[in-house]
Amino acid sequence: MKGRPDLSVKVAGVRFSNPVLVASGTFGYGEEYNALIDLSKLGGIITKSVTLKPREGNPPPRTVETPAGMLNAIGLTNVGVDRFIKQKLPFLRRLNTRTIVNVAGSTVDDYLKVVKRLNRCKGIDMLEINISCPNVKEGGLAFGARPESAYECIKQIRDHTSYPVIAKLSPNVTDIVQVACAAEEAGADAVSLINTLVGMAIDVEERKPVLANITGGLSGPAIKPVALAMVWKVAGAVRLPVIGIGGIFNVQDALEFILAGACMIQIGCANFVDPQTTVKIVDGLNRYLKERKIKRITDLVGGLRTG
Amino acid sequence: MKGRPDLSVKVAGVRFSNPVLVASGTFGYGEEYNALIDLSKLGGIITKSVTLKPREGNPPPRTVETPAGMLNAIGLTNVGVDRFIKQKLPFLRRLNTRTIVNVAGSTVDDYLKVVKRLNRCKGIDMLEINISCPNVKEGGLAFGARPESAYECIKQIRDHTSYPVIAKLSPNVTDIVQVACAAEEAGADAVSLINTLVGMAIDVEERKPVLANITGGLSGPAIKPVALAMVWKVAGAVRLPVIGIGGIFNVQDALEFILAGACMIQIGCANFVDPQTTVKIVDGLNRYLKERKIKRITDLVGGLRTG
Amino acid sequence: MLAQLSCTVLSRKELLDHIFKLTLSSSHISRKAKPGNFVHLKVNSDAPLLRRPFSIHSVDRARNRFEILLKVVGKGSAVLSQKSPGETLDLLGPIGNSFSLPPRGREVILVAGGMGIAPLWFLLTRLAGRFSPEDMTVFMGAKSKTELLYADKLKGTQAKLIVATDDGSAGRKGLITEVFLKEIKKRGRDLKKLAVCSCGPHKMLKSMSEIAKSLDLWCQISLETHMACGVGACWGCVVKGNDGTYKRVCVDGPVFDAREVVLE
Amino acid sequence: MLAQLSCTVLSRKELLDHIFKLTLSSSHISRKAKPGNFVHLKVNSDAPLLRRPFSIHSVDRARNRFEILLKVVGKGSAVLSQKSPGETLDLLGPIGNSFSLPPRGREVILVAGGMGIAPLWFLLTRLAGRFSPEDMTVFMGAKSKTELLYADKLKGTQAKLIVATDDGSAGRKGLITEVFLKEIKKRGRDLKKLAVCSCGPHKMLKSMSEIAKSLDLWCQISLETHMACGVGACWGCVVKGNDGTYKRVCVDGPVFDAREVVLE
Ligand SMILES: Cc1cc2nc3c(=O)[nH]c(=O)nc-3n(C[C@H](O)[C@H](O)[C@H](O)COP(=O)(O)OP(=O)(O)OC[C@H]3O[C@@H](n4cnc5c(N)ncnc54)[C@H](O)[C@@H]3O)c2cc1C
Ligand SMILES: Cc1cc2nc3c(=O)[nH]c(=O)nc-3n(C[C@H](O)[C@H](O)[C@H](O)COP(=O)(O)OP(=O)(O)OC[C@H]3O[C@@H](n4cnc5c(N)ncnc54)[C@H](O)[C@@H]3O)c2cc1C
Ligand SMILES: Cc1cc2nc3c(=O)[nH]c(=O)nc-3n(C[C@H](O)[C@H](O)[C@H](O)COP(=O)(O)O)c2cc1C
Ligand SMILES: Cc1cc2nc3c(=O)[nH]c(=O)nc-3n(C[C@H](O)[C@H](O)[C@H](O)COP(=O)(O)O)c2cc1C
Ligand code: FES
Ligand code: FES
Repeated sequence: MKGRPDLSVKVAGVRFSNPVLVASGTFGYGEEYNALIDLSKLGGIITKSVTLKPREGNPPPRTVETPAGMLNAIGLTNVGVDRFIKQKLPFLRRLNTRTIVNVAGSTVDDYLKVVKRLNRCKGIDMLEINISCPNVKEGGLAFGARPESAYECIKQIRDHTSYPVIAKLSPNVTDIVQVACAAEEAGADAVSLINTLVGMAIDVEERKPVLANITGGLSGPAIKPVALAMVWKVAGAVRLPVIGIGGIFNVQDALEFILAGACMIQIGCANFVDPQTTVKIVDGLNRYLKERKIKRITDLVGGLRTG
Repeated sequence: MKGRPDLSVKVAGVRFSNPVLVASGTFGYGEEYNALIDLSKLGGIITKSVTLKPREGNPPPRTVETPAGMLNAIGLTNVGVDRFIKQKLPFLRRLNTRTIVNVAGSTVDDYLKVVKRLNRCKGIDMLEINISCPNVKEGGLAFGARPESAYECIKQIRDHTSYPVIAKLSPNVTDIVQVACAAEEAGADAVSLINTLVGMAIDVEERKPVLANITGGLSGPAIKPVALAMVWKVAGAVRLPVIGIGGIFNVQDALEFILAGACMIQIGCANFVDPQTTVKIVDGLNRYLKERKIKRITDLVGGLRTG
Repeated sequence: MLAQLSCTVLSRKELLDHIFKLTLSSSHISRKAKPGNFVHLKVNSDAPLLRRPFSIHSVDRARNRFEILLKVVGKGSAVLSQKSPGETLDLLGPIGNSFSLPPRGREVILVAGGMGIAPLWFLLTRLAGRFSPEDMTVFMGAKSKTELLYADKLKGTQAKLIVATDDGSAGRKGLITEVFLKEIKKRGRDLKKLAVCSCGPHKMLKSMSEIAKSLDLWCQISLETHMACGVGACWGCVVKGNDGTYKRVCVDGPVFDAREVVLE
Repeated sequence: MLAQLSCTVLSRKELLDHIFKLTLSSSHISRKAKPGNFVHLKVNSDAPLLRRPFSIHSVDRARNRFEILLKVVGKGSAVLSQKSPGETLDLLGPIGNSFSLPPRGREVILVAGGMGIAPLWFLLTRLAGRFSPEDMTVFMGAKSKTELLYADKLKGTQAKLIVATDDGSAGRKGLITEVFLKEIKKRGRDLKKLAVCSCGPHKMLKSMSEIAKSLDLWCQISLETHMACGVGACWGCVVKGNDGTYKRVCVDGPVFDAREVVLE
């Protein structure tokens, strides 16, 4: 095959140079990794969740390692939307990559206030609505846990912004397909999944939970099978673009999600283990397509054979 | 401290010499491990799920390893209740350990028929009702997914047997506490959790799901944090004894569950990795109690300090 | 019979690129093992978690040792291949059924694909006393010359040896099953006089099974599947029987009558 | 400054039971590192997954190398302690702020608990030109004599050395913080003339922080927490400031004014 394979994807009218995004909360506001990788190689950066007011977050310890994964209970530490716009967005705007702002709140009104302030900004390509943070009441899990409330939250946001809206779904539900469908009906332009699974670790010597918050959110390779099953189910049930998240550490993992139906993927805690993960996956996808003479990455999306 | 610590626990009037059980489906009918460990050292054996009719199960491949875990889609392969009673129960009866028969079905009537046949047997100490198998329609997840149906299933069984009844709960739900409470109201004597999480793996070369069943149930260390969080939540919400399951591989893991509120624990796929796991955990619990001069294991149950 | 053992690695030899022979010390295995049995090895690292099954390749009762052949195909085999002399391996074994001895008077044919030689070599050593070399033929297939195992050793046994490689770089060119089929057809003999034992990659055994069914051959094949428990408890390793029931490869096999299983 | 590097292990030495010194090759680290900085090491095995932070213990610019001290406390440190010369380690670094140089004219006191000597030794070498040995005191604490690190090396520096062990098996008996407190009180000097830098276990630094607050000491402490990213992105490693805000130990620290953090 001549030339490079086409890794670009278009979601809700926005063109991404490749399908590799970084997951909210694992990449700060981009600048933290600027010294380590060429950020322009990313399909896009999803910011740490932004809330209306600045948040200090939960008391420490906030993280603990578990088998093939980690628990976090950061508690949506962030500078708040105003300082985000002033201090963080300018850096992101200068990058030659897409910027997706992740928004969290404890009431629909909170979300709307954040969204309205973001509406006035330049340099934002999309919003990702976090209705799935398990670690704080304000993280929206209240919304993400039920189709009705997910609908309500997304619908309101949809009505108040012209940004494309991604609904970020929680895996801690009986039927994620229902929530995904609710988001679709509410006018979301895409769904991303999964956020972390609720988990816990105990310090047996101290007889105390390791995390000050008692429970936290599980991420990493441990959750990959769960994420993959959910992505596959949701991709089969909604017409929206599906963005896969959960334990993606290498190109093999990325391909699993793409075959299962994800048109884009997000890299979360793999960034911590190897900051090059995203770049290696982009390279790996290029190589995979080239070797197999596949012209476009989009030709692979949902290409799982289950017959 | 003089003498050995007391590892015995009493659940629903049944005394177990120690809190270490083997999880359904991972230990056959006991005899498979007879050459490898002294079965009388176990607190009890939980059988592979028994259904009304014999079941061949799902086509292979049925298992695949994942990071710190495995997926299985066995599909409740079992000899059916009649052959179970004739061919498998006599062996279990001869053992100097407790026998808990795990029952699965696709309709309440199925469950009842199995239970009624078991009612006539000797050598059964308890029933564990599988309303949580994610791999077959007949595995009861239909019941375990909603509090109402869980209630209905357990209530019917409760009304038709005098065996103590353990309801085995699914983690694939929005709020496992609600299901646990429903089981409690329905008259269950205990709840056990968790069954496996729904997961999936994809063979990227073949572009096919690795499992013929497409999805399977995730078990192993990967799910331990999820299981622990659920055990802790349920133990705080019901008055029933809680039996902890999920990724328990060593005494440390066992203690985490006990501190979180589990009065007994089940060892699942750890048996595959090291058939000695159960025995080592019993020894380890003895040692732990002795070293810390704790007289009874029951003194540790729920001993987590969260203040 | 089945036991959990801690066996010391006595030696480790790289036979070919990525193919190793480990010699392990165990009086139990060396005395109890029969051709076709396997051991279920703990990898003894965090990943992979599950044990890995390997055929018993030879036993030395006098010196309380046995051997396995190990091809590196993934993480588990890679870690195991790096075990050095003095280290111990936790294993379950011997597990499974074994090859039935071919009835006397038959011509014995062993068909090995790649690592399939591992259990067949053990079988061959056991058959040596019972059958004269002229009544034994070994078909040995490999992808190419560089992956051809044991050709020299097999010559030493005086059994007739027919080699085939996919690329023709050694012996005849083609799949070993095709060569085997051509050969037995060519001879035009009464196929009822043959006793075939085979082991190799899944695709090859599928062909063998089809050949055995179509010609109604006395043919035993030793299967490979993913295994969890390895002791018959989990029902994860099954193969479909032609009666529609599933059989556990670990304890109902790994050796099956090629006519009685349905391979996909 | 921050870079991802692949560094070769040049040597590995067991200093005490479970305590190792690794010498790594890196011109970048040796040139850029300041006392207090750390490197975030990939364990390079499946478990643990996350990197592990280790203080830069000394640098040798001329030879493009640096050292870390490593105590085996769990799986990550155990794996890292077994890296042999020739192997490479993937690391991020140098990370974090560094000890501020004490103002001239002060008496410098370093208070090390166990592995706390790791960054303090680096600091000491940098202070040596700036402060005369008689103006420097090192308090070195350990559980017992067998865990006492660097006593000889410290003597060689001519700085005043005060050793304490919990069990009294070497130096004074008691916690190093108690000995430190007694000592500075005893001297009755103007505490404003002191400049204290400390590193050690969490409990010890908590005491140091309390002492510093109650006496309003110029006191810097280098903290340890669990870290995920190590580069300021995840906010997992925080410590509470006395203004009620959380600071990231990895990039806002690891060195903090002992009066300005709240340790639990
Ligand atoms: C009864 C029995 C006897 C065996 N004897 C030998 C032997 O003597 N020598 C030898 O080298 N190997 C033997 N094998 C195969 C060996 O068990 C596998 O190669 C090994 O488990 C692979 O583990 P891994 O972690 O290296 O690879 P994995 O990472 O688990 O797998 C690597 C690749 O191989 C495939 N694979 C893994 N295991 C199997 C399997 N059992 N069947 C088919 N595909 C598989 C995977 O799907 C993957 O594509 C035997 C298997 C069985 C069941
Ligand atoms: C900035 C910084 C500099 C450090 N410098 C050094 C150094 O120079 N030499 C050295 O030996 N160690 C140093 N450490 C500590 C070192 O990072 C940990 O000992 C190591 O990460 C433990 O990993 P593990 O996998 O071996 O243990 P784990 O299995 O992760 O933990 C073992 C035990 O230690 C506890 N633990 C682990 N990490 C920490 C921590 N950071 N703080 C408190 N308790 C912990 C765990 O809770 C557990 O009880 C430093 C830490 C930080 C944050
Ligand atoms: C430390 C940490 C912080 C996170 N913070 C957020 C957040 O602020 N908002 C959000 O939507 N998701 C957050 N997540 C979830 C991730 O975006 C992602 O959904 C999850 O980690 C699963 O992906 P992974 O397994 O690749 O890490 C966080 C995850 C981690 C590990
Ligand atoms: C191979 C396999 C088969 C199983 N079969 C059953 C079953 O028949 N009935 C049931 O209730 N649970 C079954 N389970 C679930 C286990 O009992 C247990 O709940 C689960 O594996 C989690 O525990 P673990 O992580 O310790 O394995 C099975 C699990 C495995 C791995
Ligand atoms: S591997 Fe468990 S039954 Fe065969
Ligand atoms: S470890 Fe991630 S912010 Fe410090």
